[in-house]
Amino acid sequence: MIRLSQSQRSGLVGAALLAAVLVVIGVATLYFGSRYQIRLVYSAYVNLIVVLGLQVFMGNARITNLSHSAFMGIGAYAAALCVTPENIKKISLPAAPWGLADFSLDPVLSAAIAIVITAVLAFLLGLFIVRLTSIGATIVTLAVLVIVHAVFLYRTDIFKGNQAFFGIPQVFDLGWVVGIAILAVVVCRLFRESRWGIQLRASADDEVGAAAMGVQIYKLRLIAWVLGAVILAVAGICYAYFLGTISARPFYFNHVFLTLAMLILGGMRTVTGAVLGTFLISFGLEGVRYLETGPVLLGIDLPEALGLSGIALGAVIVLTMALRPTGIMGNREIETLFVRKTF
Amino acid sequence: MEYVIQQGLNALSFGAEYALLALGLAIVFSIMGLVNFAHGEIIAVGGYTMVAFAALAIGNPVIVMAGAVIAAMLASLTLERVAFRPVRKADPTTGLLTAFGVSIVLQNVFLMFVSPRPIAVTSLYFLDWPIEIAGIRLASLQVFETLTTIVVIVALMLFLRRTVLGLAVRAASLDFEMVRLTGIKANRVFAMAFLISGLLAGLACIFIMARRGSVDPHLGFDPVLKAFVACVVGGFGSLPGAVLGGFLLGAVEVAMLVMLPQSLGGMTDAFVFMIVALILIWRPDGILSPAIEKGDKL
Amino acid sequence: MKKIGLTLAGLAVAAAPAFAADTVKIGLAVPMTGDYAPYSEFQGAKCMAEKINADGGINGMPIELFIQDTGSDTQTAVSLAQKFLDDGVVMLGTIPFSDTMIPVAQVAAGYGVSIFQPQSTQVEMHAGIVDNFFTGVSPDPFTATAAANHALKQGVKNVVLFTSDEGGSWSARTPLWFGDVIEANGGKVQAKLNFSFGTSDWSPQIAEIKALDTPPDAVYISSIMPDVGVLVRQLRSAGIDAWVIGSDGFDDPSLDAIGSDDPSLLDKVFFATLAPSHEDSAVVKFMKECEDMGFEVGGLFPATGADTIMAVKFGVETAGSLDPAAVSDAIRSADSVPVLTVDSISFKDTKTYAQRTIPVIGYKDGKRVLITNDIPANVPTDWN
Amino acid sequence: MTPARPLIDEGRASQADRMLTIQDLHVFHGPIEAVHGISLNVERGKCISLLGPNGAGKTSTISAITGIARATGSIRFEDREISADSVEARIASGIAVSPEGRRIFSNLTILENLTLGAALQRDQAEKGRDIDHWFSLFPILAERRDQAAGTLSGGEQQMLAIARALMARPKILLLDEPSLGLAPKIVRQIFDLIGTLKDKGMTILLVEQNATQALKLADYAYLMSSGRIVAHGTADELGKSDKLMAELTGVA
Repeated sequence: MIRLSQSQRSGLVGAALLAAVLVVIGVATLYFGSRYQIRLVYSAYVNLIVVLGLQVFMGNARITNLSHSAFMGIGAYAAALCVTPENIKKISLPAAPWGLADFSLDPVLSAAIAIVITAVLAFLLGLFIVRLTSIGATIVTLAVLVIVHAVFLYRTDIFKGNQAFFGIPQVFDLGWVVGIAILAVVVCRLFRESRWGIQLRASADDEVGAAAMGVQIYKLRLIAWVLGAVILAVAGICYAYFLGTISARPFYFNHVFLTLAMLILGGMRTVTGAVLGTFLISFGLEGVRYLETGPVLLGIDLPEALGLSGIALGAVIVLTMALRPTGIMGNREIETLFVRKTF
Repeated sequence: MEYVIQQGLNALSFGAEYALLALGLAIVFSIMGLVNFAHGEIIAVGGYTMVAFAALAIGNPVIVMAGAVIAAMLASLTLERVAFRPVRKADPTTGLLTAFGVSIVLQNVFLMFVSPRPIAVTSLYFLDWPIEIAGIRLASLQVFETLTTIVVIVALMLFLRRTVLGLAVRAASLDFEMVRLTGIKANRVFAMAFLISGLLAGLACIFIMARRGSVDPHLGFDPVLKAFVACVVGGFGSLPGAVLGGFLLGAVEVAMLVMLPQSLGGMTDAFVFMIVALILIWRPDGILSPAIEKGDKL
Repeated sequence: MKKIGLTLAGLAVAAAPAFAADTVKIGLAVPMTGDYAPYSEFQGAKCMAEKINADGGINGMPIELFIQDTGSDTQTAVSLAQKFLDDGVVMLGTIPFSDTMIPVAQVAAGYGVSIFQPQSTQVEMHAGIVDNFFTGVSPDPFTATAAANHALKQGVKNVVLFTSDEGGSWSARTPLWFGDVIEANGGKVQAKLNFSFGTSDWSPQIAEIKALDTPPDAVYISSIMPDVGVLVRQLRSAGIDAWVIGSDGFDDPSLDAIGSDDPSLLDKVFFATLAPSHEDSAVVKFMKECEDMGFEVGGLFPATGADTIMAVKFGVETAGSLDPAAVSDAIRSADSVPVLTVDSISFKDTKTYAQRTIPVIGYKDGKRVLITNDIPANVPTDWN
Repeated sequence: MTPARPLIDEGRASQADRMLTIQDLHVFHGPIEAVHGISLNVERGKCISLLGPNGAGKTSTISAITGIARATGSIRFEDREISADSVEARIASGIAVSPEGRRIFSNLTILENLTLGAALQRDQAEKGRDIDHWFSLFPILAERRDQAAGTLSGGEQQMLAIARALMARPKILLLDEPSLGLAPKIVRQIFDLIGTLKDKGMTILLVEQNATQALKLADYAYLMSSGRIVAHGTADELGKSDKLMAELTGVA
């Protein structure tokens, strides 16, 4: 029996509570939702995994990352390249180098390879990024985003650029993504409450002090960075395995801002915040999108207001930053809302 | 040889534009640590002001240009009051994210109230005509822009060295609280920085519009992304750094466009950003980073 | 009592169009905001549907349009397409890029529904991945060839090609097909220059052109406004008098604006495009009619939505049913489908893209003129 | 620890002479209360010293007077309640500060530092005369007027910080640890300077750890410890007090 610390136990409780929420939403959608709603909820869960991957690094190391969508893309493309049947790759990637078009693997092995590739790339980049000061690190992540996007765009022989990379077997459904999201929640929560997570958060609050206590900040940041990238790769795989078609476009600025807004709104310091922010924005934007096209509501014919969803998204970011920079949840995890503080 | 001079001058004018934009970012960053990504939308405000003048059939170029610059300055001031004042004391990350939010809001406001499509503005075409000196052909616009950037740098230098408010802006980059302790109103210093930033955005707007001849909601995003990079490379919040970074970026970009083999042509941006990343890894605070030695703050 | 009964009956009649079987449902999950907002066809579709409904609809049934914004996001587009499919649409429209069209088509296939995309010219949709879709236009090799044929007629020999990977095959390969046709007819591709979308200073590329041994007769670029307008002006002010030739991306009202002060700027500009868009073309007339009806249709791309509606109208009338598969079959097997942008299109031999004439548009005194409007015969064949 | 007497020693000075009166001042750093209800008095033309060890709350008190730190309680300056005023307004009303750590603008020249010190002085000629005046008093600064202030030595920086504060022509000068980190010879120079200022009639609130030097100058002194005033009296009274030594050396 492993002895868990107080915070790890409450972390497990919190993860279980969040998992319950995720299961309830997932099951309710599966049984009562239309196919359209199932798709919506699926993409919300994919975004949730992205936001969780973002939270691991941003929330614990408190360094803004803008490259997360790029790692999601790397995971998606790597898996897609492995899993897509040869006959389709022969059509879609006739000029693929290194025999990339001459093999295909099963989805599980492909996903594993994609995760390893993403982790290795993240590790190599992370070696540099974790050593930078906060804003400098952010700029380098921005550079990573631009560079990865340029490679996707430019190596059309491998990635097809802004054209569709199609024919990826559609092996995932909502059940899968709910399960994976729960796993991601548990991993994030356990990391947060682990010795590494606690030390990393302490070092984010007081870098000098933590360093004086012997905390190896660079090492801890690197661990969080790579773990985040792995979760992002999983999100990319979930995206590719459901849609069956990817391109460079979904892994760029628009997606970066959308997921960043989710994390910020909920509160980047907590896993609960990541979950809350994702669902609030995912479902909130659906509502706004409906209003945008000028529907008739309660007998009032509303005017067309294109751009409303963008304004809402931006306003959420600005207002959160102005009124509650730590997001809705602040430093509180879900269990603190239910369990009376006993420590 | 002529070709080299020609491309060198091109690099100079690219750099002038980036320097102009980067200065606008740097002056705000220097006093409040805010990376103002909404700078691009300030430029777009100038562009849409020109559209408004065209719609009102006001074609006098002086009015159009002055109007665009004033609109950009007012927009910048407004943003300071409405969006950035609440995060004045926040860390750079909070400011950066706020600015991203503001940028998204403004782009969509343009989309909602104007149009997602580019709108032609031809009133500034007259600024652009060919000049030929000793076999080297230049666009007058390139000359104007480079000269404007030089004038702006000189004027800014005079302002920052010769006026109390200018001194306060410089001093604020080091120790804002101490500036307040000399009795200078914090709001005035912030307002001045944003006013200058807006002025620089307005001037950049004139050149961007004269060149592109149209405005759309995303007008400013790409140039400001580049200017931001220039700012970082030169050194966060260092005004000479912003200028240096701007010209350096212009040179790198033209060199990449010209020297990369055609088979790698699509990678220009990737190489530019790679160089940026390398510079940051080499010097994490940029080439001319200002000395940060803030006094004890309470 | 009687009065009330009558009123109720009147209400029932008024409410009738809301009943499922009595409307022709078309779902447009289109980019109204985001990166591709300028290319959305929904305004033209709205206007055309309104016109048809005013004339009594299709076989007496009004058209019911489902339009929602995808924000240019693929996942949203697929979700919305799913919603529209469950609502019982007979035809779908979506984001005009293959990364969205393919998954949408895959979802729609289960319902027997097809996609009708009135403006996508990219070739990869026609590689046989999915077959339940139509593009109402001919792919890029056709537009490239039409432009090249006209260029050859003007005596063009030496050409410079601008390419970019950012717009997929449209911006990367269209210039190469143009070059192929030029070289097949004794011309020469002098240089290929790279560019990015959003370029507002072309001087490095222009310096490259100036450094060529012989000045080019033409430059070809498949790009969008305002970049193209900037390129034209900067080429002219650099003293390069070559033809500037392009594709449908030139088809924007803001291109005409660059000639507002000096029409001669546009004298040596022409482009092969989706539809005739000169002064008295059907598209321009349509846009004016729509404006009178209170719809703002801001250019060729938004106007193409009319084609979607007209094709569906044709399909439903011909099939005599609302079964989506039957409607698609009727469109696919017809010798000629009437649309707004050209006289007619046909999918009989091509299955997924429209066989149609390719208009080449040039300028005279700053005004658009239709130069040619034929189906080119010498299209490169290496694209499919 | 003995709590401070809450009321000011009314017998010490008449109401009219009081320039700065602080009553029941609590100062906060975020959620933490650093000063727990102190009261003190600075009379016109006098040099009052606030003594105490590191962390006693002296600098917090100064910050509360200038408005930088969040505080509750009453701060009256020249018979006007200023505790609701902004930092800038308090400075404009005649308070100037030479803060702890000097905080000179090291990226500006010496001349520019002084110019900023007189930011509220509208009259350019007056400003010029003031600068000449202080340069005459600090010849070392005059020599280096166009050098970046960051190149000065610690003692020179301290002189610059004081000169910068004086450029505002304040009614009261708050000096926060002017001798901190300086060599004994320089410390003497600094205290000589403060003495000169006092002789010229400047009202001074001097915060110091260096009690020996400070008491030589001060007309009256307060001793702070852990956010409270634990003793006060004239320099002579306090100088003889055991409490002072105990507080300052930590030996109880």
